Amino acid sequence: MRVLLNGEVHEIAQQTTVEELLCSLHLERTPVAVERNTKIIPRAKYSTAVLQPDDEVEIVHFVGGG
Amino acid sequence: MRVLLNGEVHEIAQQTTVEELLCSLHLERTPVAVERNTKIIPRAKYSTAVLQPDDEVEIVHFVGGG
Amino acid sequence: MRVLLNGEVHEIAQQTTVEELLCSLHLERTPVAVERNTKIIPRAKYSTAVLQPDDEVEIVHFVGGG
Amino acid sequence: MRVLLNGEVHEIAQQTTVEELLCSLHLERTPVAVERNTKIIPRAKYSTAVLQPDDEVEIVHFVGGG
Amino acid sequence: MAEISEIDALQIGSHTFRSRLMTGTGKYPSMEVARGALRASGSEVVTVAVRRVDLSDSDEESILGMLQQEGRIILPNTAGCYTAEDAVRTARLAREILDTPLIKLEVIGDTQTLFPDIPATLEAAATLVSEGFTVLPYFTDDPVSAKRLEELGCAAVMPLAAPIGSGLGIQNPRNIEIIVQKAKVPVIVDAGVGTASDAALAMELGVDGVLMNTAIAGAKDPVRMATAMRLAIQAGRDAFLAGRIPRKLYASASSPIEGVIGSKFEP
Amino acid sequence: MAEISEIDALQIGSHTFRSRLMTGTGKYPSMEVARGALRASGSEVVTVAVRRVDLSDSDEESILGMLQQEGRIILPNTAGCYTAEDAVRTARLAREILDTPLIKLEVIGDTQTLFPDIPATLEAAATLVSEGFTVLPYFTDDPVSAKRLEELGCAAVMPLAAPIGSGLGIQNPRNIEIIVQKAKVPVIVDAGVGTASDAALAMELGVDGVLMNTAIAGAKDPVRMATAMRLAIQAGRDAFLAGRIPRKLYASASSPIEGVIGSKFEP
Amino acid sequence: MAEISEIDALQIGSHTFRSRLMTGTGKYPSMEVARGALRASGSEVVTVAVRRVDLSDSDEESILGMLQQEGRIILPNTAGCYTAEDAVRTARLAREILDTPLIKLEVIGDTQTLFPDIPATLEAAATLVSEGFTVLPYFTDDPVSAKRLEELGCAAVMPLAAPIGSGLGIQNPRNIEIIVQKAKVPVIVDAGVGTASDAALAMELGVDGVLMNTAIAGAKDPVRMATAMRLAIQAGRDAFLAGRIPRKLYASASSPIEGVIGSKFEP
Amino acid sequence: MAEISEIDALQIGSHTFRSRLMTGTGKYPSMEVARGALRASGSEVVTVAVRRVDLSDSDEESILGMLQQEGRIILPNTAGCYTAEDAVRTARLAREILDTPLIKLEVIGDTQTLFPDIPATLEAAATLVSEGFTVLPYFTDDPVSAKRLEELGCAAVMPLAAPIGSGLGIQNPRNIEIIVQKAKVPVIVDAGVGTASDAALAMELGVDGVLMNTAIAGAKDPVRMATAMRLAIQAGRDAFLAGRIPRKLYASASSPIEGVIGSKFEP
Repeated sequence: MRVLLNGEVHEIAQQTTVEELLCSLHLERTPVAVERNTKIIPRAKYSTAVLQPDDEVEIVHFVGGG
Repeated sequence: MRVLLNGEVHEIAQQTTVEELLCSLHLERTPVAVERNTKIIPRAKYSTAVLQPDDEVEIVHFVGGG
Repeated sequence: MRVLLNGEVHEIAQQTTVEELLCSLHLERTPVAVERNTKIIPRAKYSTAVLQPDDEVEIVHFVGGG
Repeated sequence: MRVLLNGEVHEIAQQTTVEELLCSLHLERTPVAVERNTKIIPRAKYSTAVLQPDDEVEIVHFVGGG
Repeated sequence: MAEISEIDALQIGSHTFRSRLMTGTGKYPSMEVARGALRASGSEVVTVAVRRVDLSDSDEESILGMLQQEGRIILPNTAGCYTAEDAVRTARLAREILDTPLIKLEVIGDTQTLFPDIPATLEAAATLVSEGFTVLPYFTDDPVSAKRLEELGCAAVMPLAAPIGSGLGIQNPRNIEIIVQKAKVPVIVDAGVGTASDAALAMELGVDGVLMNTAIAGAKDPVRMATAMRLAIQAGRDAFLAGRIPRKLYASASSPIEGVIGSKFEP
Repeated sequence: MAEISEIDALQIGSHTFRSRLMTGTGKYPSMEVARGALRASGSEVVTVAVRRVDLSDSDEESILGMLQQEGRIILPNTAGCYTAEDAVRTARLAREILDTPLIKLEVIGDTQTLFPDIPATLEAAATLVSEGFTVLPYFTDDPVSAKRLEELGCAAVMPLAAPIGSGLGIQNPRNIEIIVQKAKVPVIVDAGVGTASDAALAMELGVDGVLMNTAIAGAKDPVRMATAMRLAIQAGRDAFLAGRIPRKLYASASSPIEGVIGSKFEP
Repeated sequence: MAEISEIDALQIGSHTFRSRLMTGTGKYPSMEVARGALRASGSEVVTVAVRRVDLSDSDEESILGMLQQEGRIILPNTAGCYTAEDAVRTARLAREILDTPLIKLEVIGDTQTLFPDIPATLEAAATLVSEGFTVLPYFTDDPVSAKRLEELGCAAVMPLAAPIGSGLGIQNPRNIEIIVQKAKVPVIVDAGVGTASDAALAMELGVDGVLMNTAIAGAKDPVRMATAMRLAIQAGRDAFLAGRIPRKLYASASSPIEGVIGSKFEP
Repeated sequence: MAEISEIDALQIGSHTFRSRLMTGTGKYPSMEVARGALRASGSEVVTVAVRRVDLSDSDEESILGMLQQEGRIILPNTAGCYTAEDAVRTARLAREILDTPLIKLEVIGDTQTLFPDIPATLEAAATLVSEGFTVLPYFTDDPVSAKRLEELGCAAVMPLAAPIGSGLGIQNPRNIEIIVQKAKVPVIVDAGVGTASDAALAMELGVDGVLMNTAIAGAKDPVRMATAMRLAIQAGRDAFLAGRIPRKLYASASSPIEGVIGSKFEP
């Protein structure tokens, strides 16, 4: 199924959880935050939150800025 | 009856029109604008607009300012 | 004979007066001032002042400036 | 005899040396410089320099300044 | 002598002006001084405040009468209003008095600085534009607010130079410059000018006009200061149009370098 | 309209001037532009340099002729001189050409800044005064030198605003202010003005006049800039005489605080 | 030598800081230079932006890791947001990453000036305060907006000195001064500082701190400039607390006037 | 932490200094405050005046003793002298007291401004150099005089920032900049600094040091102000060496423009 991940279309398996997505991106240990359809998914729900087709997912972190 | 005229309590006759009020104040030929209860009373209605008890009336004109 | 005129060597006839020099330069009617060996030659003496070999002559006028 | 000392008239004994003057002023150990009639008297000559009547003597030191 | 600047007109709403100086009418020692200063200033647009008629004094001199005698365009203002609602009410009353769509919008945010309340100014501007007013809003020197006011349909934008009546002159010329560069409507500096060079400097930044009151009315000689301001506005405008020389750290001789006496011939 | 400022004359030596703007004649693109700018400036005193006649070009246009046609007072200068001796020689030559005692004294100390050589300027001034010249010396903005030049008998003192031709404007207004406060002869700012507001500001500091060249001649439109400068000088003078309002950190309302609609009666 | 200023702490929200210099982390040529500059600056509060993870580059160096190694307080910001909604979303994401209530709120109104959108900033500030954030809002130097942000519950207010990255320094010191006089929360100048004297001047106006990024990161030698800024902030703070001498037009001798040689006795 | 600036030494005559702050010793409320401020300032070169011993008070506290205890280099000055002759006499006396060739030369031209007499300063400088003094002359900010003093053999040149004791700060930064660009000897700003940012600004213009007295001694808390000045001088020097960012009218984002949430993929 398709999701919009950080503004780009990605193909992922049905029933993928946020945790699985982060693992597949090697981000499981990186300090990030995840938003689905403009709502934050708290860290505690990564293992249970299942992505749906056409979800708009944002995965963000801190970068240098002023 | 009592009305609030430019912030002060005035005693006027029942059924006083705006025109009559202006005449009594010698303002019939002065360029002013009149507001009753925050609504403007157009010049054309001065002769027909009858004041009610406790009306809040503002009579304003131009003064020097910057 | 040679004179230094406005910083350049000029060949002129012996016994040339300032007046003759100015005429030869078509400056007889131009408002100028003349200096010989750092001393001013007044206008009244143009006809009698005879130039000598190696005189340093300056002929100046007004130009635009600030 | 009279000398002018730092702008003021002082009465001192004939044949007074600079050294004696400084001692009498309790300045023998203070870092000062001495000028007589606008000429400096070097430290080495304090014991031999004899003041004359009407000498103008300046005794200066360092003070706070900017 | 004919002023070159007289053919360079300012357009605001449906009005065309030769003078780029707008003046206030407050704080004058007398009506006659106000009239003299007005004449000396050459100002065509004159702002007035809306206030309650003083019912205890029926012989109040009429500023409006004087201004109409002098043939000036009246620009009512909403000075003294601290909310969008009061400013809108005041603007409507002003229109009722004179049947003019012109309004200088002020929504004040603070009694000590008399700086504007930006969100309330935007709100009132939107309402007044929708009601057909020709809105000239007073605001800070913020380029973003300038653009918002323009987008809302204001006929001009009026950034302040400094606090009203402070006489400090242009405190942030670069902000004014940025506002000018980005604006599609006239930019009128409003408030804070103290003396003639301040007015000239404002015009040199490219603004379309300057509105002032205290600088003239509060001067020791208001009529003479009005003359000064008229001249300064024209001077600044002409200098802006004439294109000034660039600034340089070092000198550049204005007299020729060659031909000085005593110099030797160098072939 | 009659200018109030027209009755406020400037006295230098035996001359009386209505205009407080003095102009140079260098760097103009053509004689006609120079003439147009001169007319627009209203300048009565015009400075010229003394240079060798170009013997290879007998058709040189005569600046002197144009200035005399226009009826201006000629103020010869010693621009380009680097020693007191050269400046004195040049002054004498200038007097010989025109039989005028007026001389703008410049003794330059450095080719890059064109700042004056102060001791040489003092020396030349002393000599020229003793020879009967009416000396107007160009110098830095140093109050002590100003006083020395005045004591030597100079007819006016001419502090620079900034390097000649730099267009930087008044770099040190406080020095100019001090010079004005202590001077008994006219103070003319000479050099460094860039635009109209600079000229107005100089006048507001209380100086008696401003002399400029590059700011006008080097502008994109010299004639218009000359108009701007004429107006700015008058504006600054009028503002100085009118007495500006004091500067304040906070605001002061120009419209009445009382009588705003909606306010309640407070007995 | 022990710094006198080390006992003069800055309190923001629940945090207490010895350093009054806050720094950004953008635009450094390398992580190592960023680290060196951070150490040299002595900054305890460091701001970072929130951006999408670059999914094509899993080896991105982690700014967060470096900052945590260095033991700094992280101040996430909402740079790049143009609406209140985006800013609020970004703030929530930042809190989710680090579990910190601190947020430097920026709602930008224009891409060229990067000046804030004032109404949107006020709206976002209200929302974030209600959600328990410790809000430090970036805004213009407008005293009225400063007061509104304070009333909304912001932990500090952060007026700009000049456009972000412009290096122009304090464009309107009087507005900053007014904000300081009226504020009950800390005032941190944010954006526009160019060099050390700008930072010192800001502190002398009485602000509680300065936040900067480009002035350090963009210098030829960022580490040395970070040292300069650390010293300048302390210098400005100490000068503010020490109470400067008043400004005077004329001189006042620093050496005694009496006792000069050669002077005569005057009874 | 080690200061980067500590390895950047100042050479004057045969002396090498780590500190670029020179201080005066006048106007302190007490010797103990003077000592505390001296320590806080880190100043290595300290100037003192030459005055008559007060013959009526044999218990005068000795400033020299304190300075020698603190291990400072003494720089005698000729403050209070109004002629070249008096300045030369005073310099010789100073050398006699301490056997030091160092002399801060002041020849004052005016009691109100305390500005120097330029010709007399040049004359005295020539004499003192010929007698083997290491001459540091106080003068105006005139680039031509600076060059003359250097050519006469002065070990440094000391332009004023503003009148002595005025606290006005650098009145003409461009003149100072020009002096620095053209000088081959150290340039020390002397007089007129008011607060820390003034000192930092001077150093950022590239001068080699700053000498001050009243700014410290006259502050409400002289010791704290001395600390501020020490830090400011270092800050300004480091900023100068670090190479500041250029000034720009518009903004330049310090956070990345890309990767903001919500933005769409644009192929």
